[in-house]
Amino acid sequence: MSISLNPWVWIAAFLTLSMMSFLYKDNIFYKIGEHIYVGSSAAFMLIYLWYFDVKPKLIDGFINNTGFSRWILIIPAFLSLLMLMRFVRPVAWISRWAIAFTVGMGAGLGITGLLQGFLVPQIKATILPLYVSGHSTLMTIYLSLNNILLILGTLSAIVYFYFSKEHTGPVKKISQIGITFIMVAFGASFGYTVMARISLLIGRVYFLLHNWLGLV
Amino acid sequence: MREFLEKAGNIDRRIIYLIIFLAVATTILVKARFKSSPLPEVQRSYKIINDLPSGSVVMFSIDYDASSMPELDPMLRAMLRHCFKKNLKVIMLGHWPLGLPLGQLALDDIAREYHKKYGTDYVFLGYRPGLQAVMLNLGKEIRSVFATDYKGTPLDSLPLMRNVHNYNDIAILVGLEAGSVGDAWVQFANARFNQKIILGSTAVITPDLYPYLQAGQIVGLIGGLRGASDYETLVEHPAMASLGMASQTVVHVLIILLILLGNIGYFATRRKK
Amino acid sequence: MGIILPILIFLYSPFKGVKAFDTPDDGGGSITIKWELLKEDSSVMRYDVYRYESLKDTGVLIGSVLRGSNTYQDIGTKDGKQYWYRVAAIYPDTVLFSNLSSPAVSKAQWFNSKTKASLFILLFFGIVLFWFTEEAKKGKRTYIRKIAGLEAVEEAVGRSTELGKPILFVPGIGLINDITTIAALSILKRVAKKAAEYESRVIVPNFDPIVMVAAQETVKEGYTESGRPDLYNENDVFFLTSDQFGYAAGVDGMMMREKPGAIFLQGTFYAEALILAETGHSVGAIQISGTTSVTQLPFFIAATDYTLIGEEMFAASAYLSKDPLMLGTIKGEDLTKLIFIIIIGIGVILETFGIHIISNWFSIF
Amino acid sequence: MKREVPLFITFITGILIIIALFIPHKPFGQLQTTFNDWLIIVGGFTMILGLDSLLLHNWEKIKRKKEGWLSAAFLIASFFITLFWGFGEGIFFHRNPFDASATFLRYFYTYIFVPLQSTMFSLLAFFIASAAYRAFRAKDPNSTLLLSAAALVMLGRVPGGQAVAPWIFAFVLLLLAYYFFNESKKTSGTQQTVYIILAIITLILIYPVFYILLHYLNGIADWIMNIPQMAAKRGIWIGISLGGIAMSLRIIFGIEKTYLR
Repeated sequence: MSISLNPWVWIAAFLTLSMMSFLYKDNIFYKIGEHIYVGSSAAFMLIYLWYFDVKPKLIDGFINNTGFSRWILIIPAFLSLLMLMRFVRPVAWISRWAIAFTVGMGAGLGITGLLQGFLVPQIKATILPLYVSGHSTLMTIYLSLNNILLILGTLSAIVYFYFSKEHTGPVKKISQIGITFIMVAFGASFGYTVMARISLLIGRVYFLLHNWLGLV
Repeated sequence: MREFLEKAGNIDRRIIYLIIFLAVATTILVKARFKSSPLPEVQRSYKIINDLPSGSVVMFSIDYDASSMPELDPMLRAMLRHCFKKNLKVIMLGHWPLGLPLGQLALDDIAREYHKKYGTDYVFLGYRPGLQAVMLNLGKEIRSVFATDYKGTPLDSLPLMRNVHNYNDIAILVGLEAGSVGDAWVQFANARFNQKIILGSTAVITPDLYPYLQAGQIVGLIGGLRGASDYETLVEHPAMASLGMASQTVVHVLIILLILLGNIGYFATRRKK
Repeated sequence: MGIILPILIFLYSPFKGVKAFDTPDDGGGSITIKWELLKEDSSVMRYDVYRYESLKDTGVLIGSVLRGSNTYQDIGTKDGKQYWYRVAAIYPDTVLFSNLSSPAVSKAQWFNSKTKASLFILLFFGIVLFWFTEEAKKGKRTYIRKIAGLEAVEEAVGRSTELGKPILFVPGIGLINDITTIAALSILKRVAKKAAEYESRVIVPNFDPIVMVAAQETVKEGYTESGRPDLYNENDVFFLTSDQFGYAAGVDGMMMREKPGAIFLQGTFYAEALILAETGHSVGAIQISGTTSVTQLPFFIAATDYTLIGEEMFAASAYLSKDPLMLGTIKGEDLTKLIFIIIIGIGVILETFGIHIISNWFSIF
Repeated sequence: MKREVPLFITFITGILIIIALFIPHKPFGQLQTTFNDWLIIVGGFTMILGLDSLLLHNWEKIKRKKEGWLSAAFLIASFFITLFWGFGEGIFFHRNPFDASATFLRYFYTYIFVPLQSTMFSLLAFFIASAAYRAFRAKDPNSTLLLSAAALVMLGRVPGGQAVAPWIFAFVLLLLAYYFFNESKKTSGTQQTVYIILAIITLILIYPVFYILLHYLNGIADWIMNIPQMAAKRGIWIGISLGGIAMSLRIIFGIEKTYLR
């Protein structure tokens, strides 16, 4: 292989190196790359939102639906209009109505999502037997110990988040166990993520050495 | 000695960046590789494609985008290489519109490498919205969803497509998956039309796909960068994934050594205080 | 396909036990079909499900499932109408038909029984919160333990001012309907208030336009409450881009050029969390982070000076405002936690003795 | 009006969403999807507010020739080029810019957007290394556990990790023994004895640790992820759920209204 003759590959390589140069220090190349990125990505998101969200849901929805499901689309259109009222100083406050709708959605979904998606399943998953019999005595001890650790870790971590009581005496002891579990968890998930992050760098370096310079 | 130890706890971050960059770049440049025997499910996938009679049609589905590229792009390239080497015909489509150009790039690259001709040896169909409809219609007549290829050429003007109508004419379907499209392929193409499927997937979703392999609903599974590197080994063309696996190990060990160095420095300075 | 042939085959068929019933806990328009798996399920390719609108009907293929599954949901039924079903096991070379199910009628339910645990928790929690806010109104004071990350807000703002540097507040990439973002805004208000007292500048780059609007109002309010509305500059609270890494690139550039003395990373963050936190550290700023994105917490813990972990962020608005009503809700949360610990404890003991009442009760399936 | 109506809208929307969870019957059952569609539509339009801010902010810089005006010009130029390229493809060539044949997707997205995005994403590889180096110090028992867990999981994930890990951990134990031994020389009496015993124990531990890691490293890494890691995460999640529900209730009932001021 030899060096690429495709001008687009050269542009991509220039942008890649510009963004990486940031690691050394802020410089003119990073500034160029950064501003191209911010500007073009803002436009890209606008185009994307139009073609994948607004057009199919509002415009196509209005054209293709009939009756109730057609006319109900007036409400989101109206809310969108309210949002844009922010440009009209005297009535800018009316945009809060639309904001209020989104916040209400968020709060409602916050409750339903957290209840049904996290709280209830997590509690159920923690209600485990303390004794599990395995193929051998050693296995029984291992499995039972795992369950005990899971329960202890979960409950002590909950105690760590106890706010309205001073952490002294037994509460302090338990919350310290909680902190220990939390620290192990953070270390483990940090270590677990490293591989995925290195993969990304490998991808970029390979692009530079292979697609652009043709060295490998 | 003392001075060195103190410095060990206080390395400039730029030196760390340089070390990491050099580690990745040199392992790729010197083509360092660690021997490991390919996973059985990857070997099986390889064998199935390898045993196809020449001229059979393999369909690739690009169901990922740029963020899963480091894992799935090398997989795609290794498999395309295998297909072209064995003189198989390739049709490419996809269900993630933003990922398709990446698939097409790989297809064009590898086809050029093997001097394959567009229309006779490979065809790029592109994307059509409506995942279910596309999959089900491929069971009857591909022309009902893809009347033309991505450039607008009618399918019948492409020699390769003249005899391709539905799943019966496709020997193997290869789905490269970063999300849930793979489940739909199994659900529709395999269950409804008994299509043979090989799935390649990111490390994150691979565990979810194992049950399909065990139940025989897919015939092969290639998971993550490891799977890709195994496939590269099998086609005897080590590329990004094989080199990547070596870099992974080197960088992981380097980070551990850096942590160790940092702690040695930390204890050395702490004792002085 | 006529009905005679299937019936003939059925007489000799081992494929029985097909039942059809209204899908429970739904909004109507759906019937569930269930059958007993065939013994030789592993050699079946798939099961096809046929629907009959009357006994004389020839049946319509409505869908199929993979082998190993024994249920199918027909989601195209009309409520109040009778339907019959038959399942066909498809083998590579033959087809095996089941019995015809007894008629089923779909209807909508008024309560989703899968949510009973949620409903109970919500009602209980609501009553507890109500109780404690009422107590608070009567003037009962609530103790709240120190949260290091929030105590440090003042220190960070003060130190930044001493150095003559601006303060950077990054509200993350959550939208306004993300409650974590709203929690972040209440921290922003505190920061703005302190900054106004010290006559410092607060810069807020945004990912979501509505969050930007809310942040503008929040900062203005903070400055006004400190009596310095004149210091507020709307241009300091602005929008960057809604692309995750474009935003990270922009904020990184800002950190390098403005060299803030204090950086707040508060809100919902994904992979960009560490990019921001490491860059912030490299410019020597004091950093206070906080998020409910559990996967990003390890990186904040590693790279920033103080971190608000999960729930601590939600407690922040009560903690900072010292509003008795809000503090009351914190107390309610704690009581509920205690109850949960007790329920889990009892559940664990029962479970050990093979009694599954409590764990079954928390089933959502 | 300016305050009450929004609070009322928030209240009604929130309550309806909650009701929709419990009542599948019409008209409540579909509310969540309907509202979600509306939210997406409104969200699309609000982008205009953001762009107004972004463009004005940078236009000001150019007009006043403020520091960084040239970068601001780059930003505005690339914004409009992208915008015209994307929408232009739709308007003048009547094809979706996200079509496989569209130049927008084939050139702008593939050679400009993807390199920028994935390079920015790949910087994480550097930052994760520098953060680990700086922050993982064995200052106290908890931070020692944190860094050991990280090291074990990291090595347990890569091929060859199982072969390297025993040597690294043996080396650490050796260093530790040396450290204890060195400390013992500076002290006397019982303290000295304790240090010497510690040094001996550490030395003895080298063999079993070496053996266990050589054979079971992958299993240990999985165990850390599945048991202690999972336990702590559950605890954190239960806390977040409760805090989040309380926060949402405060918003719905108008106790928390920072966002409206």
